[in-house]
Amino acid sequence: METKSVNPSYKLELTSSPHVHSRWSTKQAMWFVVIALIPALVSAVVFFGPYQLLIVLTSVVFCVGTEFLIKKIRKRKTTVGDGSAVITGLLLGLILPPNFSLSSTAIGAVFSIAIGKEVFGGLGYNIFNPALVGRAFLQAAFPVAITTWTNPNFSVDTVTSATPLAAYKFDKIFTSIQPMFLGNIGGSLGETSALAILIGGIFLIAVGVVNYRVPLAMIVGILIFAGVFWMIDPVKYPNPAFQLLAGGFLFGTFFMATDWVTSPLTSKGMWIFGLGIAFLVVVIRIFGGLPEGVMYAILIMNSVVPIINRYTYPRIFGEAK
Amino acid sequence: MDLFIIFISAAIVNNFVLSLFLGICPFLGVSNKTSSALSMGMAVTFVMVLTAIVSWILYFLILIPFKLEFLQIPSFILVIASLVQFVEMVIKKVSQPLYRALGIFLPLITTNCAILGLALLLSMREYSLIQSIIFGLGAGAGFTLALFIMAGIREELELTDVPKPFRGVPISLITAGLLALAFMGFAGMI
Amino acid sequence: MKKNKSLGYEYIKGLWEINPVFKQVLGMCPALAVTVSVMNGLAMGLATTFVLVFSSLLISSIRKFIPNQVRIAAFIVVIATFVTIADLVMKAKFPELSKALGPFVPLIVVNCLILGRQEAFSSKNNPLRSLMDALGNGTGFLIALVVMGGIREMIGSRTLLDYPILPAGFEPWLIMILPAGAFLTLGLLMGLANFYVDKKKRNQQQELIAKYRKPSTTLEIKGEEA
Amino acid sequence: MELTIIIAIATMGGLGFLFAGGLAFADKKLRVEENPLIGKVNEVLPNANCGGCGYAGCYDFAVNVVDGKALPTGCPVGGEETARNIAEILGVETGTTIKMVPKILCRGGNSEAVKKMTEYYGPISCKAMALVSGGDKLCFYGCLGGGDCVDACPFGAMIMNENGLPEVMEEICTGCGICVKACPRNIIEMHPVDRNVFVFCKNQDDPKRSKEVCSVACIGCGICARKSDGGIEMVNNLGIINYDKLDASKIPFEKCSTGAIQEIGGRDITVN
Amino acid sequence: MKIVIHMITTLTLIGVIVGGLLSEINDWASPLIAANQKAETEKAIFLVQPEGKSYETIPKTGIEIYRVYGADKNLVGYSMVSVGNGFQGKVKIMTGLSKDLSEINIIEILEQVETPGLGTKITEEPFKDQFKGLQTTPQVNWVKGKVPEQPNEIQTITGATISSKSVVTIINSGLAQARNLKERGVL
Amino acid sequence: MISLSHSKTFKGGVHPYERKVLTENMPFEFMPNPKQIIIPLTQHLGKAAKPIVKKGTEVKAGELIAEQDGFISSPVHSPVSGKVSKITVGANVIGFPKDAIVIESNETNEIVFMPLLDPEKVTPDEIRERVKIAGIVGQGGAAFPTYIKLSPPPDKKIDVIILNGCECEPYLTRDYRYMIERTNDLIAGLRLIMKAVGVEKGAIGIEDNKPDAIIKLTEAVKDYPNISIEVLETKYPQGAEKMLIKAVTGKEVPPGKLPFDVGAVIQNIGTAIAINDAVAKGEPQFTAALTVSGLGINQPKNLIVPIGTPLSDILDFCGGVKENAVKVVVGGPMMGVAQYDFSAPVMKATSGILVLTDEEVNEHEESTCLRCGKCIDACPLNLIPTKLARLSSLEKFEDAEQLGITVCMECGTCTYTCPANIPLVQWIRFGKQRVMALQKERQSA
Repeated sequence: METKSVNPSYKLELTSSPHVHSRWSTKQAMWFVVIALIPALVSAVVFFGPYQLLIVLTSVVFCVGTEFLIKKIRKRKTTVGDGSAVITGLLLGLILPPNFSLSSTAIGAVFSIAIGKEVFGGLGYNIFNPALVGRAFLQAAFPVAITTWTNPNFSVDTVTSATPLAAYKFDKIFTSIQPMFLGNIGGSLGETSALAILIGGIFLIAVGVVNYRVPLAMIVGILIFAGVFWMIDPVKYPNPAFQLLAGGFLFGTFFMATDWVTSPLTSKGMWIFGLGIAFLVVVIRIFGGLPEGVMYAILIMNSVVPIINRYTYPRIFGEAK
Repeated sequence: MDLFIIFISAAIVNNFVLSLFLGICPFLGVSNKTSSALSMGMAVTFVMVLTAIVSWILYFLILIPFKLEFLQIPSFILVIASLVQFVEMVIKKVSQPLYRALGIFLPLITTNCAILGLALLLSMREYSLIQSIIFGLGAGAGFTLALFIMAGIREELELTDVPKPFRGVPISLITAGLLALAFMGFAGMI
Repeated sequence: MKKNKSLGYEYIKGLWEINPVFKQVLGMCPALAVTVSVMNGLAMGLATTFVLVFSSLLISSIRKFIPNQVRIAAFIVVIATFVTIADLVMKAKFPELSKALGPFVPLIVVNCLILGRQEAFSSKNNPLRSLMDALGNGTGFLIALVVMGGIREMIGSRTLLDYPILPAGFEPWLIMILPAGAFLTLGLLMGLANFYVDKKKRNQQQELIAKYRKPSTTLEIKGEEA
Repeated sequence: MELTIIIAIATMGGLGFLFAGGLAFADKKLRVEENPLIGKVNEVLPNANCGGCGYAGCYDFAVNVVDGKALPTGCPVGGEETARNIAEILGVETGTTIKMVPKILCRGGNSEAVKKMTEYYGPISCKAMALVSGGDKLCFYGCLGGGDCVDACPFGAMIMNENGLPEVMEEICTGCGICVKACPRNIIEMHPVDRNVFVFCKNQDDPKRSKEVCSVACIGCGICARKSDGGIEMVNNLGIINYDKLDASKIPFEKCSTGAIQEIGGRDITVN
Repeated sequence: MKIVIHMITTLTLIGVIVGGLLSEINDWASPLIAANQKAETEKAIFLVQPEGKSYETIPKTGIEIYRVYGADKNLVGYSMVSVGNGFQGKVKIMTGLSKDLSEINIIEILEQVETPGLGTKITEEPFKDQFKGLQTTPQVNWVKGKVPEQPNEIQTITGATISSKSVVTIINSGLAQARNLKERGVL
Repeated sequence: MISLSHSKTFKGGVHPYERKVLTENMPFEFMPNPKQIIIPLTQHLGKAAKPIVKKGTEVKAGELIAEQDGFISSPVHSPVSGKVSKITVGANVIGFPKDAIVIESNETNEIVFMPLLDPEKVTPDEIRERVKIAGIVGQGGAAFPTYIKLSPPPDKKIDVIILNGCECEPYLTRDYRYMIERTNDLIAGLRLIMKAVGVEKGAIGIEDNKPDAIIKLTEAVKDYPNISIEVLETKYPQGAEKMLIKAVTGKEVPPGKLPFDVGAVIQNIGTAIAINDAVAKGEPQFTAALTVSGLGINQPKNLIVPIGTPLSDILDFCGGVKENAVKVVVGGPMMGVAQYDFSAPVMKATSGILVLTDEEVNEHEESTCLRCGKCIDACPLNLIPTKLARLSSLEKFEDAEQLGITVCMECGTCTYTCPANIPLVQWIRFGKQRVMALQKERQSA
């Protein structure tokens, strides 16, 4: 057949429909998250000194290195470019205590990527949030080092160096709200400044990387659950605002629980997920042996995500309600 | 309150599977479908409660008065085995659908160390009959919970690209490890 | 089925080829629970081997007299007896170990490894073969437990058989002696074992391919060879 | 102490008695008829009832294997040997005792089949390629070259060769037939291992088009059918062999212009 | 029917043999086990009362408490077992008390299931030694992160605050019971 | 006068780059008859038509050359006058070769019309009969024989006829041009359909990105109070049957059911015009109106061509393909079929030919699913595309069936929106095929 109209110098493509695609790409979303983490990183340096950059750097380098190495061993295409390992490294670094030892950081980073992610098949297949897996591993392996806190640079209190939650748990001391909002308190590198986290978090929601449902559910949840206890006994139990700002809750809210891979797919599921985390956080903080429970709460809810998904599939169009 | 603590302790804090390592075989085996995990969990819980009652009676009303503590293991296992067999027969007679849902898991339960572990623990801890029942219920609930979560994850893992040497049992073990890590959050809650 | 195997093989196969823990995935509970140290692993392995060997011996001797329907019940009772003996002996002679192993000595009864070997082997083979098989499987189990215990003790407590072997500068990973560490260690070990086996298999496969592969251009297949 | 012994004996004896009685009762009342294959498969299983396969015990696994719901390789305890035994039991199911092996009935590899003027982009998998206008090759009946069968083989008995066609290593093959199901073009068929005459093509196009799409296609000329005394029939421009009537000596292999029909292990016909 | 009889006899026979066999072995083992247990308790009693040479069980107390006598049969103090909840489960402590219950001699952790490497530090010397000669009035107290100043204070273990606190709580509750018994004149 | 806010719509969907501007303002052009016409016997859903001509038969334009064969089938007419040169297997725009009649056209171009019917006096039965013998099939893409849609089962009460003027596929402007250029024929066609089905109410759904058409149609239906113009939000796939019904009537068509079941009949704009032509002008369906567009073609156009015209002729007529073209698609960019053989002919339901460049395709590298949930948010049918695709690719058909894979209409929304660029639709299509085969097997068993 005569087809002068079709250029014969190269082969046209034969693909399945649809033939056009949106501009969104995984890579782009990943780098947005990296950008959103910058305020938290800055707050870490401001409050705890420049050494903290080394911790984060170590974490990032080892995360990326591990990912690269494992893909090499598995003879798969390297996926370092998509930025996910960088994010894991950043997140892990930012939830470690200030002046944490670099060698332990490296161990945690390797564990995060190797066991938290790659052993499940790599990006997109992991069940648990890799950074939290790394943190939980470090918590279990080096429980003393990881609960040794340093005072922030502008601290008025020179004696105690505990986090507000530990101060509450063991000594029944409440920290006031204002330093907690700015970040002038003891705690993990990136977790102390609510302000910096909010800037990053709102940016993520604004550009559409993060769905608002999970953060909203978590915040609403903690206010409700903490509020109930607070109303029962305001002396014994901390108020909701304290619960919201203390520890890693906000950081977990915006950067950990919203991780695409390990959070539910469906909107109903996202609400259940967020509320579940908030509930577990309150329960662990109040009844548990540990002062902080955000990490465990998110990990536990991560583990039930498949089940949440399963039972919250949306009603298929046209099916009886 | 005491009973509540026994229940929570057995179900979550000192979960049979994740911190006491009892019932690992069925945990690894029957956790590949949520439906069968739930059925298995229910069957185990049922048998656990029955075992708690029967072994309590056997231990505290027969073995101890007659100073036969040394017969604990063989008599417990025989009782459990016949109990399971009996339950299987009853279910089969009473309801075929129930048998298809629960009954087929019963042969597995005989060799499930969680059941015998339960019987041994309750005699060791000298629980009362009521406490034993609650303990059995809690242990069963904890087992079901772990199995159900694991099944959910494994259904998901079916769809993933786990490195070949890690497929199957190794990845299940690693997942269980991470699950145990996550459940450490409940430590100290008793 | 395969009666032509030598007695030595019946022993050797248990060590690696059908290693109870790594290959058959049996007896996981004790493998995870008691392996916080080499000593515990050793004790548990020995106790299990003891029960396995004697029950295999006994069951293969009386296998002809047991009706099929009560086979399993009879096996369990026999096993339970030997477990009780082991338990009593341990309590009487090694109270410390017995305490460390807790309820896991009685739980040998429900170790599927033991019942599994009876079903799969002893009830079909003569006592001598069964003995070798049981010894092999017991040793394989023992090896697995000691390896697990060794790794966990070394990294988790910096010691081996209570002697510090890693430098004091090494901060022990407490996770290794926690439940989570047990799962992770076993999972990783099994993964590595599979990796090694896969590699070996791949090489064999390559050889097979090289051996049986026909020249692709002519597609001449000699079907009669098989 | 005397008393203790007596009570001990009585207790254990009693328990044994009760248990045996119950079992005997169950055995009498609740026996069910079953597929004999299930028993056979159950016999080669380790019977540890560990649940490692994900089914409720070995017997349940056997039931599911026979039903085709579980793979023969599903038993982690038994390992490869058990898998082989099961596969062999299932293979025998078809009634013959001769080993069955899969035959790839297409020889249109990269160098024989004519390619389309477009290039397929998308998942490299036969089942996905078949949906997008049938992949890269012009022939709508031949091998797609995506290697689904190779991936499906649980025993590693298949490989893709340099020409983009799968090959079966019959010595490793267990005859489980999984590859047959994996092929969306149905070009893989199970045949007894001693069968050696095949039409290596499934193309049903008219002669002109078949010539256009592939240099080794059966063009439907019918020469073989006319000489074969009913051993070969022409259906939709394609020679179909009726193995009951086939007499290989009557087939004029050298007359087949594309070499689509061949006797393997016999004359070596190389087609350019 | 024959098979049924066969089944029943086989299993009954096995049961009978097993029963007999086990009771024989038990005859041999049970005294040894009892002796082991006794030795263990004795060891602990004297461990917390180093001067003790003999002891006697005090009946009808509701708790496990022993009078310990010295070389010349004089009362040197009490050895008390108290049980309570730790971080993860039961903790069982043997406490050596002075005659007037005002001072702790030595403590020994008999049983515990605390977090290995962390909570288990309560069984280690640095922690236990803090209790040597500790005043019990008004009760034992703990401080966190600083050196104890009062004679009735001990310092908690870093990272295992709850386990440390539990030990103190358990000892205090034991003490309270012991004091109560003393008042009633049972001791 | 016409408010474009408060546009009706459905949940989900996407907004692909439209690029309708390329051809929006180009009136239909008639393309001269090509030398050779290839008429596939399967131009519609259902059984192939049975040829009634042989090699060498002389035919005139409008003459029946293949008759309906079976209930779901449709006759085929020759679009040109000429001589049948062969009946053969030929390439096809739907991707797989089908039987076709090849006609060498001559210069005479004689047309045989059917007897005219008076639109005002014609009876419903007469309309249906005419639609049937004129070989009219749905223009929406699936090409379902129209006469069947006009004969709903008697137990189903039909409330409304909806004309689908959404044209939600990017690039395509055929329906838009129809609405602008043949407004009155369109309304007449709609009234004929209403008459045939016996329905009082008619509606025309139009996306709010076509204000000209909305104004023009509103003007035209002034005299018919029973016909309403429904302005809908511009969103893909607004023109899908189920979505359109949801947007216009608020009713949801249950899975496995047809629009009949919720009292609606949907017809395409082109179909309405074809019905009008068949009744009022006596013209069987032998031409196709289509949009030739895309950044890869030199002269984008709206064309009216005889069915059976090879793609290559059309591409040549539009000035040929540019150097940077990467694929040629027949249909819209979301649901169309990529072509591998340009001798494939235009069919009755062909709505467009697109020549796409890399810039438009915007394909990036495939990566693994991150479960971001964008496909779920976008899926108009509330399915879980990522899971369905994964299940299909791993051949877990039973699970996929449970999750409703057969409900999927392959609109392509999920693949379009996927940041990981996973070919979701392709996998789902595979799974759907297998699941349907399984269901059939089960039914027969």
